[in-house]
Amino acid sequence: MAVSMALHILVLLPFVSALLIAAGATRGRGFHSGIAIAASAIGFALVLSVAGRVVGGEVLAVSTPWVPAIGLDFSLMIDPLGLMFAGLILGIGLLVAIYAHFYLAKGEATGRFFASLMLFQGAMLGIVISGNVLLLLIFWELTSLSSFLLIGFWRHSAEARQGARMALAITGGGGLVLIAGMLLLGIVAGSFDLMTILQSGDVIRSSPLYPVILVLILIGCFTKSAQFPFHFWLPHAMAAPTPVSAYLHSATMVKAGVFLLARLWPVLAGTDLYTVIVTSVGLVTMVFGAWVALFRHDLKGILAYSTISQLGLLVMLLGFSIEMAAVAAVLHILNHAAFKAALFMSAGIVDHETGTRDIRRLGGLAKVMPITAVIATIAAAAMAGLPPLGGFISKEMMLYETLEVGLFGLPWLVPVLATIAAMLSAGYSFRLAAHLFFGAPRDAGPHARAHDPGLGMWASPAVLVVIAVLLGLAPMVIAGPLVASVASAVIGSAAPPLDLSLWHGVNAALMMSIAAVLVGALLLWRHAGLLRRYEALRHLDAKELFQRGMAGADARLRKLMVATHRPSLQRMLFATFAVVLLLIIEGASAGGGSFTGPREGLPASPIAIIAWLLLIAATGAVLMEERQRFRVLIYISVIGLIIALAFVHFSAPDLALTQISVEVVTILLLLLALNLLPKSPPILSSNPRRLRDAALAVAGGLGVGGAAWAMLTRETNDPISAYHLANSYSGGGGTNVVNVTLVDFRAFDTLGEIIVLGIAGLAIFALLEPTARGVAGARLRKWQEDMPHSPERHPLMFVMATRILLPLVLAAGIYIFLRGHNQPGGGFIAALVVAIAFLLQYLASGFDWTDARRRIGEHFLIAFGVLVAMATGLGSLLFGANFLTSAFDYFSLPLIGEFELATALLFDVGVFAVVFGAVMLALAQLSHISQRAARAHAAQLKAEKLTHEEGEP
Amino acid sequence: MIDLGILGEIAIAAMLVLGGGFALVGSWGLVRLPSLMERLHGPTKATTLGLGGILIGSMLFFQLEQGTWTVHELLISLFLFITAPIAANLVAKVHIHALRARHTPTVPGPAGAPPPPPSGADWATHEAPHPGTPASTSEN
Amino acid sequence: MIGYAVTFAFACLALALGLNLWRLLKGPEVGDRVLALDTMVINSIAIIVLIGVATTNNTYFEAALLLAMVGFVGTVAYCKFMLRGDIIE
Amino acid sequence: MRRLIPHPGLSVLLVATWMMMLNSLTFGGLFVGIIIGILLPIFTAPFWPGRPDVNFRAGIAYFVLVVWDIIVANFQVAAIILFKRNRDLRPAWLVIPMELDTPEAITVFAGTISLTPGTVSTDVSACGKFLLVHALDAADPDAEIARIKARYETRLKRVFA
Amino acid sequence: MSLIAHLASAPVVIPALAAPIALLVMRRRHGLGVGISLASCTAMVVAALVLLAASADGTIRTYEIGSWPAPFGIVLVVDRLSAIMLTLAASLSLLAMVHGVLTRADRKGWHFHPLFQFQMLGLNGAFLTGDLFNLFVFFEVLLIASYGLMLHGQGPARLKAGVQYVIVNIVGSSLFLIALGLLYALTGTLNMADMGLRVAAIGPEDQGLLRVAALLLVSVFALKAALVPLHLWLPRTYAVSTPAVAALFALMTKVGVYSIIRVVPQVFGDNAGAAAWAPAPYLLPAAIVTAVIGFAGVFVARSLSGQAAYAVIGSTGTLMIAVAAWQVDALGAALYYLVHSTIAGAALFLVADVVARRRASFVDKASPGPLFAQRQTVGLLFMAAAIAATGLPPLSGFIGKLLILEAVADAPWWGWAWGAILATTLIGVIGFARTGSAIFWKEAAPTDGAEPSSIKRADMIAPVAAIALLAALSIGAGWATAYANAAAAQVFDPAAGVRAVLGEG
Amino acid sequence: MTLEFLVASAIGVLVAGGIYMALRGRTFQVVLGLTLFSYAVNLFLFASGRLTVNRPPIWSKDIVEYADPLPQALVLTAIVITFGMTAFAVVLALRSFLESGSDQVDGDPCESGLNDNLPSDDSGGERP
Ligand code: NA
Ligand code: NA
Repeated sequence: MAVSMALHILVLLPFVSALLIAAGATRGRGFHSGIAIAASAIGFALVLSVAGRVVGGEVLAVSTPWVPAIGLDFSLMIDPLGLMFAGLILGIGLLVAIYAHFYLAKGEATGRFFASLMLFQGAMLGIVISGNVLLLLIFWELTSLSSFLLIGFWRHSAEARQGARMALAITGGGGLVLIAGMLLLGIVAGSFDLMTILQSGDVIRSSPLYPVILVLILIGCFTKSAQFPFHFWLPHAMAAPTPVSAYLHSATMVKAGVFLLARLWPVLAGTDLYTVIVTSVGLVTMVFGAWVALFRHDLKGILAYSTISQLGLLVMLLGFSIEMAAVAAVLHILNHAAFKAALFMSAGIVDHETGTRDIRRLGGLAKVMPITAVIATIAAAAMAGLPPLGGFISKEMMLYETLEVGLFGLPWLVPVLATIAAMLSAGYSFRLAAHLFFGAPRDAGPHARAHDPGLGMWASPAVLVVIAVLLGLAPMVIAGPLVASVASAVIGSAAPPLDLSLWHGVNAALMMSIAAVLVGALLLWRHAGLLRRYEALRHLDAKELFQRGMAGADARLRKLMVATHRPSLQRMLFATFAVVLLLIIEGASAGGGSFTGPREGLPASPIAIIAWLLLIAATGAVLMEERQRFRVLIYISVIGLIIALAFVHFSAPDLALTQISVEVVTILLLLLALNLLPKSPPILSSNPRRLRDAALAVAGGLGVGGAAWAMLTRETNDPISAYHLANSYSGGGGTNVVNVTLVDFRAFDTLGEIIVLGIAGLAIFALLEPTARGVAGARLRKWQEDMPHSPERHPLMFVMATRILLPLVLAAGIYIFLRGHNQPGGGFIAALVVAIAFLLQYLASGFDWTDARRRIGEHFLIAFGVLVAMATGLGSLLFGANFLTSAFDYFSLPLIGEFELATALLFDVGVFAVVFGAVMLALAQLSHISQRAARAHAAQLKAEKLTHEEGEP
Repeated sequence: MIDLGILGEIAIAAMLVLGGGFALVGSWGLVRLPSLMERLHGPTKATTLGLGGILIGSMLFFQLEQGTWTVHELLISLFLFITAPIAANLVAKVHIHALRARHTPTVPGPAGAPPPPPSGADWATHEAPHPGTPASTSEN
Repeated sequence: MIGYAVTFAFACLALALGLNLWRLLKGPEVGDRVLALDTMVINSIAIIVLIGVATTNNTYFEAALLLAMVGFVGTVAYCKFMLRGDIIE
Repeated sequence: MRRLIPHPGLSVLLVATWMMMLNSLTFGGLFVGIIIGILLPIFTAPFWPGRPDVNFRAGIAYFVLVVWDIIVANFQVAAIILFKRNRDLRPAWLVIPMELDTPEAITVFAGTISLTPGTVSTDVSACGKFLLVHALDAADPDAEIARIKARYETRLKRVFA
Repeated sequence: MSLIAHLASAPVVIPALAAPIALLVMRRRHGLGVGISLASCTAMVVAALVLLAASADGTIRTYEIGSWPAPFGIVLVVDRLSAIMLTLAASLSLLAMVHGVLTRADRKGWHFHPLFQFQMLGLNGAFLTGDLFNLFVFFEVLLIASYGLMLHGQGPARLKAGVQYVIVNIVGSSLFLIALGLLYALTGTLNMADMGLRVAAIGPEDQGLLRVAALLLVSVFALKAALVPLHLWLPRTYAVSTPAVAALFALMTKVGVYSIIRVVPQVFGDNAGAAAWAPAPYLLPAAIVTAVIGFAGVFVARSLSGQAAYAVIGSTGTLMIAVAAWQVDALGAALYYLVHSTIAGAALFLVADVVARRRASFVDKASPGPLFAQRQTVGLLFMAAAIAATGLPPLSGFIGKLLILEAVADAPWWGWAWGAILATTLIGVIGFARTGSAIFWKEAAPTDGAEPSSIKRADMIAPVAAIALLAALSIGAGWATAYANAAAAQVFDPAAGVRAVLGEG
Repeated sequence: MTLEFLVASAIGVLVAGGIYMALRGRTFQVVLGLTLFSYAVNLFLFASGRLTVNRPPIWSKDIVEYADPLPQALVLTAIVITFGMTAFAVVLALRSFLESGSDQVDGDPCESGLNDNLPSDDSGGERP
């Protein structure tokens, strides 16, 4: 098989099988476990098939470019280190899958379980065979995510949910820190290719960023490998089903950190900083974990803390920056994987059979479950470092290496603490075996129906125990070449000569080992007393701390967020105005230049000054009487009128026309709305707030007014409108340049503008149509008129006047529409004028009367108008011109004379239709609701009157 | 350009002065007359004539000065003829309605409150017009 | 002479607007304010026409016409609001 | 014919209005104006139910009279505003009994009263038979009522025959 | 002129026709209207893809509306950046539309389809136009349509939030006009390319005014982009909107970001005197705070839609960190992440809806409720969406974040940026893990028994498709990042734009 | 006194009034504030073409100087759009009032999109 294919299959197989399992999630347990077992087996076989070549020194690699922009390649690489881990992941994965098949009850969501398990397997495999550190990061984060699912598998249990979240928070967070470290590493090395990085050790260690890189990467490793003080997630991950623990905490998840430390050993190790940090963290973790493990009662708790301790050991070894220590680490990785997986599985069996994992309730199980007892006892012995098991060899190597290392200038520190840790670990191992299987049963209950499980369940731990034994008895045969080649891969050069055996003669390490075992036995003997003393102490529970910290952070953050994110429009607007104001100030002061420009001003006539006074006074009146809403509307009308006059004065007749007509419609609209709103609401703002707002308002006014002044006193800068003036008549066929701009030069703007209006109409309709129902309907029904109204709906003179005004104003509308291209006017203004004519009818004769006499629906008008405008625009495509290109020509008819026809006029028809439709739709809907409100009110009064009369006699 | 005779010029100037004057008087009336009903007379009339004067002045001006007939001004007058009485009517209605409803700033002017019509019916502002009468423009 | 007349008329109208403003702010009745606004509109029509005369330009007449046509709609609406609350019923 | 030209007076007014807006006398303009004069009343006919019979000649005469009255009376009001002290004013409410019986006629009557200075039509009675008028300065209200009835209502009865 | 030459106008023409036609036919035949709407979205996707492919070689296509030459008329400009945005908008519209139709959300009120098409018109127009005032107009089109859509279905929460949303945006639009006025007054032009040329000639006495204009304009865009402290309008608005609409809204803040990317290098680039890169110093801190606030919101929000809304803010912050570097590779990273985060935000809103539809009165609140239909699948979907939103592997967010981290590494402030991006990722992860475990893992006895009857799986189509898009974006990241980088390079070469728009002369 | 000063100061006053009103607590006031603000904005945009008296941009063979037509066209568009927006805002304000019975612009402090209608000690629905 080609290497590339093998590698791709290797990494994809777990993912594909996860998908298959998920797809068949509703099928039986056998289906799920079958796929998982088969996939693991195939993967393991693949690893075995390449093992020879790899151990022989060949590095299998394949690379496909993925995201060249960041140097992320899909590179896979198997060297001895990767090989060993891949073998562990798949081999133990296989055993765990078999075990899990029997362990999980029939009713459990085995589909979900095995899918997650395979996902996790794939992610782990990805980590160990990635040839690109960015790719490695991807798999790294995937292990956090998939372990989240696995730990939280029993989701009904709060322990499981919290454990899963905590693991995710710590390992995921560590992963994020790792990202930073790895990115810096790659940037310094100039590549994210693993091989290149591994060869850039000198560059990296001499980089000023090295300490940063180191710390960041170490945090990533330490969190994953549950090193102190990030260890606390691991015991809580024990809420997972036991197969998960067996898998995650023996050979995989927690080993990822160790793997990465080993992987980057050639690059990062060897500096004092590295040695100090890694060694001390490992050492502390080792001692601490072992100490706590001694006093746990939950089987899995003991194993969890023992795992922490053993991982500390590994980390410490790697931290020594000594080649032989690295070799010891490699060997211990194998040992630990074997005995720890076996122990977890045994614990699972005990739990499964007795229904409890509390060691205080168990004991003497060897009689009822002999097979399990044998397996677990051997595994525990390996963990204790007893000969002739593999654990003894690696532990002794470890103790030997400690003698080489001085920490903080104290040569005795490491050996002494390491020996203490070894004593403690011997102690908890002994206790585990002894209290579980030997002595008298302490609690009859769990003991009653306990017996050995079927072969399916004990086979897996048995295989592991056999390996653990063989690793002690024939280490060189079983693991020699592998360890040697792995060690050289870790070290980055040829490994020192390897001599793995139980007996190295009498030396300090042997003495330390013996001491460890003896003290371990002593600890077992005096355990009860020690336990009492231990429990008398107050212990800082990291989980508690974490959760309290989390809850505190949550509460504080929440308070802060809720306080700052109150949905207050006043705040939103204040923030907006304030930001803009500050930016204006900054821009004006930082930009420099003059405030007043050189342009000569136009003298103001007395009437202009009076008009200005009117505007200022009306604005002031609006502010002074803001709560008198009706009056305020009148003042607003004055402002609108003055602005219309200003447009007339400043040569903008089209604008004046627009302003006048829009003003009227706006006032109608506001009056319609005001009728249903409270007319003079109570004061809401406090005086300081008013002052603050006023200050901001004044500043804003000064800012914008100042900008206007600066702008007005400057000369123009060759505006493009010169072209419009020059081409309006010749190119656009109209003399009213503003209108030609609207319907021709910038017809696209106008298209958008009418669409805005059309949408406004539609949206208003959508908003108001359901108003009669629901809460609003009820409120409308309850709506009370707040002043006595005149009973006369349709004043005679007014009604009669509108009858003649309608045709007259319509004629004016047609006139304004037709002349727009050449004189002030056009579709928009005409539409408003016509709309006003009809609105006048509504005002005078009421909604029903008028509406019954109208012929075209507003929705149709809006759609029609947009379509006409679009059709006009698209029509030009038929003539090979661009969208919205206009054409015009002059025609002559007898009697009538010469006249112009322009497509722009057709476009203006569209404008007319949309604007008319939208205005009518908006106002008709709004007036309709008032009418309905009034009717509902009348109906209610009538009903009340009826009940009143009924109550009378 | 047509030679502008002095008479024409005088006529134009007279109309403009007259118009301006009337507009001012109308607005002065708005300020100084004692109550809303009296004030209503000023603008509705004096101002219309004021505007009328200016309109005629303008028409003459464009005719004599520019040689172009403009009749737009007549159109403006036409609309004002229709709209001014309506506006006055409605403002007056608001007044008598407010008087009857005792809305606070509203007080009867020197003429007092309006007397009721001699027939049994009240004014339309206070009583909905009876169906079938010319005053009723019912919805159907 | 016409120039003086125009200036005089402008001055009158300016003064008139000022008087309207006074009534607008003073009230006291709502009707007074509406009336003041209505008068302002009419004076504004006169001003627009005068601007036309003063600048010898009749482009602005449409503005005056429009104001005459629709200006009173506001007045009417305000009155209807005071009379009936619901301006379109 | 009635459906084709529902309001002949309106049609004429529209054509005139159109020509005034065009501000020029061309055949083309007149042609369009006539089209508008015919089409718009048809289109807006639903909004003007009922068709008052109008004597146009009397109408024009009435119109001229009113315009004249407006001009003359404007001076009177101006004089009152400028020279009469508030305490000398004799404002009064006039309740005018009407013989007019179409809404169009009443409206024109009331409008005339408002346009001619010194008087403002304030309200119509609910029965449609009385007009409430406010007079700015009426020392003798009854005489004023009689004058108004004689001068305008009599003529209007002829217009809306 | 061949039809392909008119293609640049297709993204505006298609919805502008579809909307009124749908409006006309909807009244009688709802199904036909839906068909038109879906067809329009599909056609927009096709048109956008064609433009995307056509722009790949670096051609800048211009289209002079009305055949008036730039800068005098309005010109549409299709470069790689526009093509990316158009494609994103069209794809998202299809997702949102499909979801809206499948969940029958389109029937919960009036005029969903016309409003939706008009919304697309606004978006596409904004991405296409080369004219600053025209940009304003399309902003208004997309805003008013968004008001309508946001209020679709109504209810008190939507109405209250709607008032604030509408008013804040009206203020924003007014400020936009002030900025436009200043710029026209100073430069005499509205065409962006032309304006970019003309700012160079502005004299020293006018520099202050120019700088004011630049800052004002960008602050308006920042308001649309919801950069802190101009973000307050967003959370509630998005959280309460109809999910299909909210999914489309995920793009709305990106319009603000797009405008900043479009306008700053082109108009306020190197030769803009005192206005050169004027907003730059403020964008970075704002972006960092925005990212932090956004993900803090994700952390504390107690409903999926609330989290989604804050995630939109957070992602904008992350994105703007990259933009604020004003370098080609950072902008390339930003564009890739922009596409990703938009789809991810949409996916979150859609998943929130899928959840809410199944949990009766518990809706998408992060409180345990009774078991609900297809919990397993929905849970997976949520996890995928959360992974996408936080930027974890294997979805494209991770690549996007790696791109950003690497691109800003040589900026002096890289530490702040990295810290913010990585820390917010963690905060987001924890936040989503909490709500997810409460909703999908924890159970509570049903209290009101109002379990929605038979919810079909059809409503998962759109979110699944969104996730699939993200997976594709992840797998095709090589190609996508190359395109994004090329687009960024084009943005930083305004001269090429000027040549294309104003001709060689 | 120049017209430029009158216009600039009028813009300033309208802006100040608009901001102040927009910061009040009721929808109707806010809408009126926006109206004032948009008057100012329209004037501002118009002023970007500078002030020109008596030169309307109606093209004629023998006239050389005109007011700048472009800002006028822009303002026209802006007025229309503002009208649409204002209309919508007014209707929405009314609709919201009818639905909730309050015309306050500020939402309930409990609706910040954070959905804290759940007890605040419940960390994400999960209790230790
Ligand atoms: Na137009
Ligand atoms: Na054109």
